[in-house]
Amino acid sequence: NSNEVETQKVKETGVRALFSTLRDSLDEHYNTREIVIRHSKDITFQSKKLIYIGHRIINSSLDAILKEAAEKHKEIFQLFKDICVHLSGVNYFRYLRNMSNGFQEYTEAMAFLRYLEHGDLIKKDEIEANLLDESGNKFLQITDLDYVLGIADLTGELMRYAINSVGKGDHTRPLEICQFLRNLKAQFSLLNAKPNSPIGKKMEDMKSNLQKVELVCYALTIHGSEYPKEFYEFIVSEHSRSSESIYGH
Amino acid sequence: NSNEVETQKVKETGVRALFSTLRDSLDEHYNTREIVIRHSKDITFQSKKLIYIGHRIINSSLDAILKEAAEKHKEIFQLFKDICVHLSGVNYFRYLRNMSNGFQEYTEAMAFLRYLEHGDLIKKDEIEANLLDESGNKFLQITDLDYVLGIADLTGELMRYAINSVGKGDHTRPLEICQFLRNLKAQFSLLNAKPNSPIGKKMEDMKSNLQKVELVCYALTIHGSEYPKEFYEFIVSEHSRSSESIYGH
Amino acid sequence: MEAESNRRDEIHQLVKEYERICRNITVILNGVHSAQPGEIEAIARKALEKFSEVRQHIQSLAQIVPYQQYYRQLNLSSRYHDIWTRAVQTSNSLAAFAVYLLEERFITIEELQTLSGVPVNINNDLQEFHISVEEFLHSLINLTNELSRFAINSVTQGDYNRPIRISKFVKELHNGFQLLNLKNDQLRKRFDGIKYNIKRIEEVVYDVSLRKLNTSV
Amino acid sequence: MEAESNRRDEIHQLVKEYERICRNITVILNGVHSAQPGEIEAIARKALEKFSEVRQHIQSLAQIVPYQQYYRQLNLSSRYHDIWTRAVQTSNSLAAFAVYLLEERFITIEELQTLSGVPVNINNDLQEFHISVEEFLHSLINLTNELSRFAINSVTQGDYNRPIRISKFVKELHNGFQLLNLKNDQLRKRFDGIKYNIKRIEEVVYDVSLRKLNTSV
Amino acid sequence: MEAESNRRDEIHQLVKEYERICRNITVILNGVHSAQPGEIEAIARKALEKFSEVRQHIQSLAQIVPYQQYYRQLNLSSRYHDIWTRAVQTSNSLAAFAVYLLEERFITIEELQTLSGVPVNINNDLQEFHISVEEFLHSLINLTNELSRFAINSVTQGDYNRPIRISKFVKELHNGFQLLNLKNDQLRKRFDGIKYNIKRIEEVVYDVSLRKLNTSV
Amino acid sequence: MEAESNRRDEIHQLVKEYERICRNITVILNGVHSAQPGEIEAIARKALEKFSEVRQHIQSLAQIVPYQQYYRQLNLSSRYHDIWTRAVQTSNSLAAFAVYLLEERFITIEELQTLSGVPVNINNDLQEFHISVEEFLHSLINLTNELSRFAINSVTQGDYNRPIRISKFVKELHNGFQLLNLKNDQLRKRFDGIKYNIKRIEEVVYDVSLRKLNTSV
Amino acid sequence: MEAESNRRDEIHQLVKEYERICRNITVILNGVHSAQPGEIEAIARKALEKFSEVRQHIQSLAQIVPYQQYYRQLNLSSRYHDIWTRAVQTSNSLAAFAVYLLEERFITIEELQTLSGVPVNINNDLQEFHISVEEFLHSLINLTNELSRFAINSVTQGDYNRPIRISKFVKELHNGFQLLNLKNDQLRKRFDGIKYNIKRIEEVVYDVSLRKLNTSV
Amino acid sequence: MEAESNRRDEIHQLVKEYERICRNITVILNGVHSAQPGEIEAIARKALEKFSEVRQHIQSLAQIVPYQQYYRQLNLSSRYHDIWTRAVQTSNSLAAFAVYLLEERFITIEELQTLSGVPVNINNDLQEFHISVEEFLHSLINLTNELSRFAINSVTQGDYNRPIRISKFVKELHNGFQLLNLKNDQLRKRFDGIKYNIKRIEEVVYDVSLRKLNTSV
Ligand SMILES: [Mn+2]
Ligand SMILES: [Mn+2]
Repeated sequence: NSNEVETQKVKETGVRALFSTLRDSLDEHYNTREIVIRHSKDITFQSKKLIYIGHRIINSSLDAILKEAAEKHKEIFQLFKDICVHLSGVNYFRYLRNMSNGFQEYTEAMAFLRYLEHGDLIKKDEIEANLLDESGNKFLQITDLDYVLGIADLTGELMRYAINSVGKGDHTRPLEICQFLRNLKAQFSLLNAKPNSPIGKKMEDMKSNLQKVELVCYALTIHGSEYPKEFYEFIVSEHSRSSESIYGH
Repeated sequence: NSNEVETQKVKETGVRALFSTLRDSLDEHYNTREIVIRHSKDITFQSKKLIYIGHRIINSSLDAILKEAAEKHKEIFQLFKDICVHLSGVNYFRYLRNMSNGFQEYTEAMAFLRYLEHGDLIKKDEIEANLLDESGNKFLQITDLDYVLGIADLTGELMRYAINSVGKGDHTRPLEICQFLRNLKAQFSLLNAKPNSPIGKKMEDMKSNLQKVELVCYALTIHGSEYPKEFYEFIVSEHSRSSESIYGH
Repeated sequence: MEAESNRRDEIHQLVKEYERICRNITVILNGVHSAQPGEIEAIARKALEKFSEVRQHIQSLAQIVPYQQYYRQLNLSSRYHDIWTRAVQTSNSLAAFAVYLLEERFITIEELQTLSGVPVNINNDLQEFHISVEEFLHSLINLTNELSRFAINSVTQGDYNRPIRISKFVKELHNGFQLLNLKNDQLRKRFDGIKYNIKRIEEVVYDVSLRKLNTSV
Repeated sequence: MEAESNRRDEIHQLVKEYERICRNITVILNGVHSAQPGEIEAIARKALEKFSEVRQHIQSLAQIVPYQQYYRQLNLSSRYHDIWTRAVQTSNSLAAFAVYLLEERFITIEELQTLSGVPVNINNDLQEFHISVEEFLHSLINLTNELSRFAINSVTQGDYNRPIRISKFVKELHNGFQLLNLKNDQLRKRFDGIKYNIKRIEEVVYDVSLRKLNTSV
Repeated sequence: MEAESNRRDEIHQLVKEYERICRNITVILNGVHSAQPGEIEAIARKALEKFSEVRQHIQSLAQIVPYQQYYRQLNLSSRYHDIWTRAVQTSNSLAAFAVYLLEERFITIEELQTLSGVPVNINNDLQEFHISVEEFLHSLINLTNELSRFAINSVTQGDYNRPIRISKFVKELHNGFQLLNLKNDQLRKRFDGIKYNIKRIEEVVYDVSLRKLNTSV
Repeated sequence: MEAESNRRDEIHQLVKEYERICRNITVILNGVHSAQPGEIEAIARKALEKFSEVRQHIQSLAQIVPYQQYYRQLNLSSRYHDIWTRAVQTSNSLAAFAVYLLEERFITIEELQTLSGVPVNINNDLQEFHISVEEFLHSLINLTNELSRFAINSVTQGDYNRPIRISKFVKELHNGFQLLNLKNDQLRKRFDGIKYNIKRIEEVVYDVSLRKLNTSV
Repeated sequence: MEAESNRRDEIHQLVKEYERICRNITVILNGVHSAQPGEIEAIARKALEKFSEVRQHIQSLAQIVPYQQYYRQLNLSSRYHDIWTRAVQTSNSLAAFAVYLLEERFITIEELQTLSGVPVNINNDLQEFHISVEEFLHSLINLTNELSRFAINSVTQGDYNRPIRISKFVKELHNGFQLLNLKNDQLRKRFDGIKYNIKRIEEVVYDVSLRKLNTSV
Repeated sequence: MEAESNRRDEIHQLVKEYERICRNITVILNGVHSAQPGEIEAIARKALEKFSEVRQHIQSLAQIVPYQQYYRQLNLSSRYHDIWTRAVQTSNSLAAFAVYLLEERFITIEELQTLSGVPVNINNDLQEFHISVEEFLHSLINLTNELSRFAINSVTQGDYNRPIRISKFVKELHNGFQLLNLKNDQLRKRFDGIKYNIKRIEEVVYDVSLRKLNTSV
């Protein structure tokens, strides 16, 4: 209609037909890209929420958290299902770039929950196993790169977890996390990433996260040196109990 | 003396001896680099003068120019001779980076003079043939890269030469230069340089130099279309003669 | 990973060859800038013949790119597609220029497909190797660069009517672009280049008309 | 040109291998951060043994770099030397750290030459493959990074006296650097990093001394 | 926050439509560059008619921009206003060009307000959707670009007197700009463009006068 | 345009004066870090008295900022508001600290309004000069910095019970912040600073408790 | 520091006024491009009269710049001198153009000093406010721009002999510049602009000569 | 121009020597961080003696800098002054630290002038070589860095009372800075560093007081 009117203004040559065709093609492509970007943003946002849920481990039971996470995961699952029709065939790679952030944050979230539950590193196919259709087939794949970058970001969350643990008087958790991060860093270092590559840049963040956790462990040792550990833990838990009672949670 | 006094302040360990050695080594290296940079700057400066001499072709005879250029070349030759002791062996490549501008500008100058004399492209070994010691051996080599970059800059000088020729009413010179630049550009394009490489970047300049010469040829055609060429040349030479007479050159 | 790395090396090797052919065709077509009007057609034909080699290389390329992985991301900054897109744009531009020189009209999508040996992804549904719509548009923009240069050199060669025909042609192209809803920044940015080329060509037409050098307006 | 291109590929391949060995040694030496005081020596010895492989690779490298072309410029932004300098700095740092762990002293130039199998270019007169003075200095700066981390982790492992010894060592190193007339911006810039590391280590020593955790000051 | 995000999407959608209409009017007005002198008026009228659609879109836009949030900063790099300012400048330029073509005079602020359906913020006191003074000035600068092109093409079309009238008009515009205290900003930079256009138009007048092609100076 | 430029100069001048007064109050309040417990109240009172000058300057400022142009963008990188926001945050922080020192409770919005002489834009509906909610929140974050410092210095001054009261207070503040849906990056980032301050203050409380220096937990 | 800040504001204010006067003179002198030959003298006189205002402003400026601090660096990117150099160059150019129009000769340094009311720093020894030699040279370059435009417009106005006189004048200027050892990049770069202007004026001379429009070569 | 180039080389050479002397004094003063309380005075005296060499070098420098060209811009990015300002700041800091170590008070401007052999430009009226007020302020900020480090190392050396004295001293310095109207520049930015140093020193005092290690508060 309005497009038809306007195309009449173009002189009647092959150009008009040619460009009308090109316009429709371009519009469709832009539109699909837009949808993918939106879904990726939504998945990123919801995955961040999943991570927030995980961090409540400080004040909640693991069971309660996993239950809440499973609810939130349903929403994310639906987002993946909705977008996968636009990512079929050649379009998977064509629009993957626009989906990449979503995959990475999802990886980070799933890896964090896995660490809370089992204390180990989630594998890529274990993440993908959450993305099965009715017939039990994987409907989306995460690229190796997105998996690795997501795991690199996990170290930031573990650093935060270690610091929060200290606040609760938990001395062993930071040491565990410290060792886990050291192993993770060793594995990453064997990936042979160039310093300016995406992984290379993330490795700088990982290094700094590990150093922060090492500083936490150091501080625990230094402070723990002046009095018995049990006494310290008692004070801490007393203190948190009394401040909790004020706000009733 | 003063160094000895100061080193006593460092406690008597291996460190003192170690760092004294390192200091002397570093100082020597910095010093050599400084000398090479100075010579490269001087050679660049003198080569630019050689190019200025070449541009006087508009008002002078070729013979007079070549004679003056030969005088100037003696100075440049001496600079090359002076620096070559610092560029022997491994040091040739170690400090080449600091010498590179000098080699390029020298190439540009020699190539420009050659074009003025013979209207063709100078070869790399023809340039190096100017750098022979007493026993007739080449004492310095120009790298392929410096040669190619110097030649790329030549196109800028030829563009200027074409424009100056028009001012003198010379119609055939710009057309000759235009064809020479087209051939040069075709040869460069076969070098297969990446767009972001040094040569790739220079190719953009070459393109724009060619386009300027093409515009000169175009303008000559357009203006020449309104009156006979001979008449135009007469007016131009009259005009230049009258303005020359005022300033007596 | 090793298989992928080998495939990538192979693709790079093929694209290098492909670019070499493009440079050869470029050298042939550059001839028109110093050619007499009567020689243009022969140059265009010679260039079009060379497209059998282009076709052959694109098809070899198409065969080694794994099915549906045309846009596969190799790392954060490059995709398979990035390796050859420049070369594809170049050969499209050359094809469009050659067709223009021969018949002074736009290349059709069918012609481009025949010359390149691969389809244009008009319906966004092709799974195999293809020319994307963006690549096609980029090569039309490249074409206007070449035509503005050609308008100038035609005058030098004494062909005073050609710039007028080129001007009309490039304005049509420009009006066609106005039908598009451009979003992609790169494309939109380069689109401004068409306007600049139109102005340059109009100035040539002006110089010719002012002096009444052309045979009829 | 083809010969050069092949040689460059070969060098890249060797450097890749060389870096792999360095990463292996890094993983070994990283062990000290979670080791008991008594295990340090064994870790250092194990790392030093691995240097036979480093030596072997540097020497292979030295053989394919053409005579006197150590600094040969390959294109405007890189030289032969640029391909491996990072790896050489890394292996130098690892050697210096291992020697420190074993005997708590500086590596000598002779030791570094023995471990790496190539000479250090002290007199600026070496024509063959060598370690440059800048590379050696860069690795001493790297060493202070590693030592500041080690001071912190030693405390976590209950070794309260080590930070005090590290502090003294790094201060000596710093005074040594003051003898140099640094010009190269990169080196001068990184030199400020030593000061930062000294401060960090001094804070560790402070924490330990304040609580009288060390056995004797 | 979600409401804001939706509103922004809606604004983007409307601006897209608005830009499409501007492109339509551009295609119509581009016709003057290859039109006979007698056809100009009809083209201008046709373009002005299209402004009913412009008006309609700007007004829809004005309704969804929240009251007083015209310049509200959405994030570090963009404001509501940034989404549509380019389109507003374009449609202003088109209006000014159409009015010029019809009556060879400046568009008045009242006319611009009528054609666009929103007020110009002359007194810096408008709270609702408006055209800013800067936007108005930018479109006058755009107009001189278009006129320098039109002067050239008029000669091509054999209308030798028009460049003389355009020259006078653009000089008046330039003198008007001299009354403003422009800060060292985007506007001042573009203002230099007017000078360039004046020189270009003067050269056209020169070419015509020299050859005595015009009917009277 | 000229009027605007003059106004901006005037605003800069006033803000400069305003900042000078803030620095005076800072010097006064800094006194608490080396004061005996009994001197705190007098210091707080003296600081609060100085707020008559703050009030006077903010109000002068409020009078020259044109109505409804509080957030007016002056050029690409700055707005009227940017000129004084830093000073406003500083004086808010000082007010909140003084009130805390006097009565160990939060400053109320009413008190802040009285001390500053301008309203806080709680309902997002103020057209005139105001303190924004973000500015208020920033100053509460600044307050925790000051309090963590104060907790440490109280111990130095032998007041072992104060850190416990500060700890309780800052935790309440933290819990308050958790009720907000922070989006603004700057605010969220600085919010992490509160956590750090809480941790630091808690450590002080532990240190004191463990040594049984306080009179009752 | 406060005094300095106030002084800078005052200088900015004065320069703004100064620029306004320059724009007024520009509008007057622009008149010559569309004037009849007989009107030129009157325009030049009118422009020169306006220089009493220029003089007055430069002298006010000279009085507030502190003694010997003409080139004082205010911060990393600007100096006192940078605030007004553009305006000084503009008014110098206008003076040179007006003098040329009146008597077809160069402005002398004495005339410029009289018109501007401040000395030119010929011997590099002035401590007080002055016009630098570079500023004087820049305005001569600006003059050639104006003259190349004037040559073209003279033909439009039917004054066919003027371009020949202008050509001679500009060539003298060019020869004068060749006596200088220019090093300053900015000046040297702009010097190339003279060459372009000479070429353009020569073309006008040719155009006129070829058509025998001039009364005598 | 050649003369200028030679002079610049000479200046660079002198500054190099000057920096070497500064590094020597740095090595001497660094000794205090691992010295016994009783050794401090001797170290300070030894450092102050070395200032005869500093004086000698600054004066040589002062002699070759041409009169009134102290801030002369040499090219776009550097001025004479930029060559030595870093060294001057360093030697000022060293002087201030040495005087503090000896008498635990601020260096006076007279002392600095005596030690350096050149005047401080207090009244902004010096034409000859001088230390600028900004340079003096920078070195006081550097001093606080050194003192925060010294506070920590004093505890390590068992001198528990010194941090308390340092804390008082640095707070006085901080209050002094509050009297200045710092522009938003390098100095203001670094000023925040003082606050950080105060906090760090207060924490040291806290650690010592908490454990009642000091002899009296
Ligand atoms: Mn994260
Ligand atoms: Mn050149």
